[in-house]
Amino acid sequence: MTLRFQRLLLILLSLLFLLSAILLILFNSKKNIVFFYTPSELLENNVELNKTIRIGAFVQKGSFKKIADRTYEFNLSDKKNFIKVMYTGFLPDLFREEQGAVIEGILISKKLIKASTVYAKHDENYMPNSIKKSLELNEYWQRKY
Amino acid sequence: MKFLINPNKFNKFTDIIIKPLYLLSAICLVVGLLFSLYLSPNDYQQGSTVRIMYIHVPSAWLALLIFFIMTIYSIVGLAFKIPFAFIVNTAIAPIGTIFTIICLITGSLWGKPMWGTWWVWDARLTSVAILLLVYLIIVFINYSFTKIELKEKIVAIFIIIGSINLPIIKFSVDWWNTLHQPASISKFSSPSIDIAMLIPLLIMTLSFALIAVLISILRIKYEILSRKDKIS
Amino acid sequence: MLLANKITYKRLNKTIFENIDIAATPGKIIFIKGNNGSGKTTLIKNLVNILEPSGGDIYWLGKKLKNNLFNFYKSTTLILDKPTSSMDMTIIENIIFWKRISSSKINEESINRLLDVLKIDKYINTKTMYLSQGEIKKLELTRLILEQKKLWILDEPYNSLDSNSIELINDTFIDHVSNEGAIIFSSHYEPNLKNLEILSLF
Amino acid sequence: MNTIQIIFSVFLKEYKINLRNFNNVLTFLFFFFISIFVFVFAIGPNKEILNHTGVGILWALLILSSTLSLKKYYQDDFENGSIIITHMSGLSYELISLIKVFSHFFFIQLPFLISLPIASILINLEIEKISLLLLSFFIGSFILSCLGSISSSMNLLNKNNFSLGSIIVMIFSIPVIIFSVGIVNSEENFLPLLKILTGIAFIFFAITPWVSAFCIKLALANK
Repeated sequence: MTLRFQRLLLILLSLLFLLSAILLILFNSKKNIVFFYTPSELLENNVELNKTIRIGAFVQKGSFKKIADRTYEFNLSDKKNFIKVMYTGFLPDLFREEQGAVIEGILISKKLIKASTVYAKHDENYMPNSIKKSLELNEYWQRKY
Repeated sequence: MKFLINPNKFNKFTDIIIKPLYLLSAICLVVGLLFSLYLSPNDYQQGSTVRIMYIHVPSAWLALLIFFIMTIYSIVGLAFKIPFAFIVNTAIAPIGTIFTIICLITGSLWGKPMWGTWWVWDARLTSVAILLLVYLIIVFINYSFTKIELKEKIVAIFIIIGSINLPIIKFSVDWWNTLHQPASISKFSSPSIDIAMLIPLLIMTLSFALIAVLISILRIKYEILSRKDKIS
Repeated sequence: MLLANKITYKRLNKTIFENIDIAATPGKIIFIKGNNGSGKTTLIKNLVNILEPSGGDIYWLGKKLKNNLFNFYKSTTLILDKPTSSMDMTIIENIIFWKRISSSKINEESINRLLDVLKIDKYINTKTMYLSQGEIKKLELTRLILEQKKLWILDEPYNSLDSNSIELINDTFIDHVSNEGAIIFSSHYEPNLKNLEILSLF
Repeated sequence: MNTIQIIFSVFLKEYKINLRNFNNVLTFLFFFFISIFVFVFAIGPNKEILNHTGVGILWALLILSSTLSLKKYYQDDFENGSIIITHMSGLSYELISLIKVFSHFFFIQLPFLISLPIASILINLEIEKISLLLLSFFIGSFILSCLGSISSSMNLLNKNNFSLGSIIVMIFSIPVIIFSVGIVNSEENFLPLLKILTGIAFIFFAITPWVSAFCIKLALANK
């Protein structure tokens, strides 16, 4: 086969491979890659106990208790149901009530988890202090998410 | 738009706009700095550390923009054999490198108060670090070859491969990050910037862009001259 | 066959050679003369489409060389100055490899005759790395007969060859040209061949 | 149909050459095992850490030892011009680089594949994870061969410093190592990761011939 025919064949082949590559990369279902469960998801699908999993939700307002010098207890809730968390170690300085957090630890029961690591992340909301105060005054201060 | 492709039209066009560009970028920078450092309010959560954002975000955007422009130029240069495209490539590569370095430094400065560490293997930080690596290699290739027409083709190929590789790396780092440790609760929060903070950000981006254009014009002029006297 | 009119080649700003005319018709030997560094190899590279001439163009059988490459390759043998035989393979393996890729129909018997004419048949199963420089060059030149192609292009065929091998090469040139082959070769050494068309490059 | 014959004979030549100097491959393997020992001595023998980081180390060392073999990729054929002869036999440069990629994959990466189970015993990986490791390396090594072809054809142009090639291989192998280690470490659902890794393999498979051919032509012109 002549050089030009080879070139054509190769162009076709590479386009075919590129196409299948894009299909392969994009079309894998997101759902069976769960990185963290929310408390409600935890209840629905049966996750075996004392296995390391990750739970992501919000620290319930007023549930934060400090037991010993570095052990804490708080509830993670996503407004439907909550899970109690026991954690020993340093808390990230952005960790506050009403702040999103992800816990990685061993599930002792459906309602209790012993956390090994706690992640908190700033939620990219930039709002000046002044507006926050005015919102609070007239009770508009509620979580948008 | 011919000045984007052929050198002497580029020289003629830029001679006209170089003067006002000096003025404009200076004013823009001053106004931007004024706005971002004094007039814009503190963030409700981070206080005044948010001001780093006004330098961090524009430099990140510009670093990516310059890489994108270089990819376009190298594709055009290789496909239509336009030598001017390679001149532009060698000229703007260092500018992109500087912006990526600024972006990384301000990023880690901002990370210290916010996350508690200078460097966290977050998805964005890692992919920006890879972008810096690719930039450094491009600048490194620029200075390691002897023959000019050989060097520019290799740089062009490398930019194209880099541009294909960057989205892959961005994607895989995101994926790895969620496997490694959950990077962010992006599911719950959507980024929203208040107007009072958005204006200084835009002004700063504009001023950075003008400075970048100014420097690249000067460097491209220098590159054309250095190519000319080598040839003649 | 191969026609090059007014080809010039410029590298960055130095013009290597300017409006060279080559007409390789069957039965002709073209000898490119010039001391080293005068652009002989660059001219040959232009003829074989490794390099693009910056001026003028090259035709093969009437059509432009660029879009008629396939059957140009099918009917030319190119011998460069460096030996292309692989060091780890023995002589016979190299020859079989060359025979296969040039898809030539030469039979076993004439290969043996060729080898003993060149007096390298006793090393037939030794790896080429153990051969001397001259023997490797002779092995390389076996490709001329092996591939049975019409046009031969050689770059410096005579270096590191002893006198009777040069004699041998000249004979093969003459009888190749007698049955309508064409040869283009460059060398800084002037062979004593009769109807040579000399093209000097200075 | 003689193109297939030509391709087969070029493959045969590659096979003979690689078989004849098989000690190169042995030195690569030797380097691979020595560096495993070095890492184990550095990290210490306790099972827990080794188990956790072992796969990552193994993969990093595999990438390093595959950059070793870049020197011989195109260099010999390019030096003595036999790449021009093979091209004149009717194979386009893209096809030649494809043959090179496959021959590098079969003759240099497969010995690594065979030696992997032994290496994973050294870092006491669980038995069922070894099969995942072999699978991920099978695809990963193909990507490494493609990357090797790109970087060594780029190196043809630049005689003096050779490190450029290995840098290119290292940078482009970041996604490979992320997903392959991900495959081995993921307990049950490694299928999406596998699909992404094969996706990346296809992307590099589509790019390599064109880039290597372009670099080879450039190198030949500026020899």
